[in-house]
Amino acid sequence: MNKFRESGWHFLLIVICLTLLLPVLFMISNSFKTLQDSYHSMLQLIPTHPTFSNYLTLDKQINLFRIVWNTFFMATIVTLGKIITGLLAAYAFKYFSFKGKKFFYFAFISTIFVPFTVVMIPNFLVISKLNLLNTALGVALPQLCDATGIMLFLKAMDKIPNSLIESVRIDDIPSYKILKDIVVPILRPNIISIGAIFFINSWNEYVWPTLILKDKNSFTLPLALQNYISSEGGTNFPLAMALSTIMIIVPLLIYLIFQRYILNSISSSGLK
Amino acid sequence: MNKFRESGWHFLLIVICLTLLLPVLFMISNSFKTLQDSYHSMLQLIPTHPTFSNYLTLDKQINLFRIVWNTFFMATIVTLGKIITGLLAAYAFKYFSFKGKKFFYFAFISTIFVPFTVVMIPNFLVISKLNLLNTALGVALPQLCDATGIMLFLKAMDKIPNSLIESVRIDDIPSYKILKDIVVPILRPNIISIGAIFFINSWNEYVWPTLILKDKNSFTLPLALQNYISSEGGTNFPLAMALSTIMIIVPLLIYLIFQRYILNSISSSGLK
Amino acid sequence: MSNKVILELNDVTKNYKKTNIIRKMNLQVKEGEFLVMLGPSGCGKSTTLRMIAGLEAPSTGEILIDGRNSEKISSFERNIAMVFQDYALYPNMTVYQNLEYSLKVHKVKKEERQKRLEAILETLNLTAYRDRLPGQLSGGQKQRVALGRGMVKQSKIFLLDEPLSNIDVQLREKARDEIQSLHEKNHQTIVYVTHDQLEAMALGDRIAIINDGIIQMIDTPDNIYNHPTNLFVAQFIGTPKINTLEVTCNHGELLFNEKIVFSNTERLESLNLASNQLCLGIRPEHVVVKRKRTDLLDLPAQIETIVAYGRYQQLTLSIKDGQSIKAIITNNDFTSGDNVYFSFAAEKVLLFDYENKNNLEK
Amino acid sequence: MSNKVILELNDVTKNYKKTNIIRKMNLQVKEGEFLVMLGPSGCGKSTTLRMIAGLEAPSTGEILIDGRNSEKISSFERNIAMVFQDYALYPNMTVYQNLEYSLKVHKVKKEERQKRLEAILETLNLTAYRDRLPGQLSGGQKQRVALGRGMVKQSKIFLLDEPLSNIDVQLREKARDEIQSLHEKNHQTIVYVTHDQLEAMALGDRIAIINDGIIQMIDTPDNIYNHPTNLFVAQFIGTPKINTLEVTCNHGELLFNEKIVFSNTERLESLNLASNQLCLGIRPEHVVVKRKRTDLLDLPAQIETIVAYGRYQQLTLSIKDGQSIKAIITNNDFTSGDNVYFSFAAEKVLLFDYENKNNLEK
Repeated sequence: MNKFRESGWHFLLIVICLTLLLPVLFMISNSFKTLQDSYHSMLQLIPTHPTFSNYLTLDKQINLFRIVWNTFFMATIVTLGKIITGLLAAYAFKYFSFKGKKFFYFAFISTIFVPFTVVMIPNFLVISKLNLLNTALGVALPQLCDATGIMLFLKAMDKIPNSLIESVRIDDIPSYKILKDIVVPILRPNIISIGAIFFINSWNEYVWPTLILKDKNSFTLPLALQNYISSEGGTNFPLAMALSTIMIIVPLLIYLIFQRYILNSISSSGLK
Repeated sequence: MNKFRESGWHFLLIVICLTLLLPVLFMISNSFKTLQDSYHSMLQLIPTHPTFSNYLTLDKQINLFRIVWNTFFMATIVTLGKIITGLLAAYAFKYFSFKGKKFFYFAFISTIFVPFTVVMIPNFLVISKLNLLNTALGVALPQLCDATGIMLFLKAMDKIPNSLIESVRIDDIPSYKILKDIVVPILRPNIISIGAIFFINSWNEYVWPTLILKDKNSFTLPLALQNYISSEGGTNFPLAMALSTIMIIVPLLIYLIFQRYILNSISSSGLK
Repeated sequence: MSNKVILELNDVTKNYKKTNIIRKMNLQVKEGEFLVMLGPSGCGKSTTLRMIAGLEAPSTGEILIDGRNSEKISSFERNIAMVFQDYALYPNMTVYQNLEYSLKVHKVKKEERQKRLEAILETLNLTAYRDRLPGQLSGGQKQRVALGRGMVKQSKIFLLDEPLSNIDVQLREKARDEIQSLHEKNHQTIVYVTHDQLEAMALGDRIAIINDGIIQMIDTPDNIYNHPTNLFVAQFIGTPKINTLEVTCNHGELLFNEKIVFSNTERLESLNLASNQLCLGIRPEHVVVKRKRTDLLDLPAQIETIVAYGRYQQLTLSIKDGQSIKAIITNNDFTSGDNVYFSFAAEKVLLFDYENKNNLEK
Repeated sequence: MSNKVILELNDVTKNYKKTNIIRKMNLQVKEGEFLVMLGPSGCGKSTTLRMIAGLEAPSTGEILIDGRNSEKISSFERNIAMVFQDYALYPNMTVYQNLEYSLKVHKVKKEERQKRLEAILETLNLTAYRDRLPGQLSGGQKQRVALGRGMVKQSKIFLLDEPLSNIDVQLREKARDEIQSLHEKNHQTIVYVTHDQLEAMALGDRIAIINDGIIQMIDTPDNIYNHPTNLFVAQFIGTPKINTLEVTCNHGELLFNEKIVFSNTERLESLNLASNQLCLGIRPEHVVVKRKRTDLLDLPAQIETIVAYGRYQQLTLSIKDGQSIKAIITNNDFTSGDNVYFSFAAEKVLLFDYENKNNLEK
């Protein structure tokens, strides 16, 4: 390849990469600045007077542990729900034949394209009638099943050769055993990576929990953060950045731990 | 298969399906109810006194055409930006070899797991310094490039056999011609379906536009809807449902038009 | 091989939507027989196998296993083992677990399981690999595990779907010998699907040649090669392909390009000819090539190409009108471009109907 | 074939990370030559082809095309055409556009393009398909389009990577003949990679047998079959495999199981033997099988299996100690289980070194 062209690509890539990562670095940097420093030199990457005080203030002002636990609990229920319902439905779509299968699948997939803003209100009414306002369960309930999960698991099942399932059928193995002993172990890396994405999405969710969680004790991290930005935190930018940094830790950990699975099974298949 | 088991599956599927679709039907139904009817029998599917008046009221209260145009314009820019940058980056990752390729890809993918809430504030500051508040361009700018697009296009490029690209290279065809004449035409269905998803997501976007668009004339549909729910619309539930119905039309149309591509290239590969 | 029929297909058809995959299939397999189904891709041989396995139901007709309609018995009672083309081993289980799984699910006692498995691992030379995962095995080893999984069930009928196609060419000969010796030892009934004629001839007690969803011929390898029922069978078996010439029958002689190529009044008159046109088939090894004309039936030709395959040489002879015929000889002293004479070994000549291509003497 | 060397590999090696794919490759191809590279999967033959095409760079050594180092010229100047295993046709373009594309990009004038394309479509019998998309073509047609794409460029060197492996077995013979007649007509230099020995013998002027990243032998098909340089080559060429026996040399005689199987003092004494142990190789068709003992060298054996392949029969003879040898005969009057005698056609016996397996007489 032409040397000049190659270095052109290089340059372009570095620029794009920095543009993408800059906000994160910027955020971490500001969380260690004093209020004054942040105000005067917000765009400076290395703090002039690095301080840990923002994190301490934060812990005094809100029940940090409680909020992290709420977020974690809610995200875990949603993730488990989506994995279980998604696997079961995908298995049915893939290996059973029943009337109207195509129609049902079509109907399921359609729901991906229904904006959340639209189903938000009916869902809110249901949750409030079930007396689940201000609970993690209330947040989780309408999300225990979604078409994206079905779609992703169905896609993942493509890698199980048909002959494998046919072979088990000739041996007269019951369906639940096929699922448990053959399908789930083979899909393990996919389940982990899809689960990680579900968890992180749920962890970061903002709009829907705002509707359900009004009591400060039931807040999740994004809600607490929003509160810091809009009212109490007011102009205290470093405090908001400290909370942001805390919020980013769990997704980052999950990504790093399961990186191998995530990159392998979802994204990097085309890379060599 | 056991007849009993089969009908069990059937029943389960119908229930799941209805649960998923019910909110939408419920929404459409309420948009044709009078305020009184909606109040008294919200859960009734067929309106007792069907009326079109909610839609007319809506058109009087807000600049409906302007808002639809804003949403459409913003979603179009975002979609085009993501497709172009995604294709270029994916092409580079797939077919060029350069130093640090794996690292760059890793860095790109990591950004998927950075919660939006976290980059929201820095992005807002940049847009405001660029004087792009209250403009569709301001909403679109930070979204013109994202790692999901790169990932999806990279995945789609898997279906182009390596030998095809090697064959063109032996013929000494320049890279931009390979992209234009070979890669893009082959990926056409994928570009359409990925583009449709980008468009619909952008169309439905809520949190980020709230920050940028404060002037009512620059509003997009989800913002207008939110306003109807929280303040002006107040308790006028049918009005909100009418706006929701309008908001759902474009995504639904796009889904129906490109259904063949969307189902084929993204989701139904496992179905038979 | 006993005389008891263990598997029977009666007027079986199979349609997918509006396509007839299997048009009409009648077949009887005897206990202990090794039956090979041979045909080009898309001929319906795999579909037939899948119907026997119970993976698909026939559209009409019935499949009897041990005299019972297979649709009325569960797959457990049917007791059929199938080896898939890709072996279909459970990638998450070791060799031992692969063999054990079905027994475990069907609650065979642990001691019994162990006893059976040890014996099978021994027979198949797999004892050393018992704790390996399928991903760590070679193609031949995987195939043996797949065979073993069938043996564990002590099935009466073994179905094999192109089991050698995923094995390296160099090792196929050995794997084929293993299947054969296993059959000779255990005398299971085997239905074996392949598209490879050499494999079919090497293994089958009988071969069913399938095309277009119909059994074209079912017989021993020898009869299929020497007495094919129609031109399709004659062309499908044998490399290079059988030579075919369009000839005219005239007073007990066959004329090609107005020259006599075959003369046998008795044989030709015994045929019930509808017209005087017919197809003559002659295998390349039955074409005699010589330098000098020694017989009235010898015809002139020129050697176009000579390909040396080591054990034999293949000549392409160009005759009139751009047509050419192939000949196989074992001691070549010709060179390309030579003018030669050729004739046909008369007793090996096959005669086919001009219209329906059936063998006129079958 | 001229005497001009058009392609030359000098001490070429290729490493991926720490694996040696090509250990050392020296090769000269003459203008107009049809060279076949034959070897088992993973032997490095495809890598060699890809290096010649410029898709990969050699780790050390140089590739000369027309006397110029290929790394120093652009792929346009290199002027090489390659036909890929999967044909690599552009799925979004018609046959005509596929052929035209490269010319169009390189700004060949429209009239010139049309003239060339019409001629090529004619030669390849593709005129009727010019407006079809690749998806609407059969395997054989796709292969012809791929060939055409190479011809359009008027390349000096044609590289073909297993071009027949995606064609139905039944049609492969015909496609092979087409490649051959195209070569005879146009006299391009062809480097052809395959793993199929029959294909190699049918097509190649010379065959390079590759194993383990080294050319084991490069010669005409005939010499490779009859005078292999080592046991690998002897075993790789010929079906069924050559029989090998471990024998002891003793006073001008070779002993197998303490019985004389070969006697030729002159030939054996001319060898430079390091030890008195060696390997005897004899092809199955050179094993003579008879009912009665007529010669001192005849040894007893029992017929284990007989497989009738139509044109010939393959016998497996069990001799002492569980060993067996294979014989090919053309007129079988034996039955399985018969006690027979066998001997070797003495002039066909090959002798290999016991240690390094090289042919002792090459």
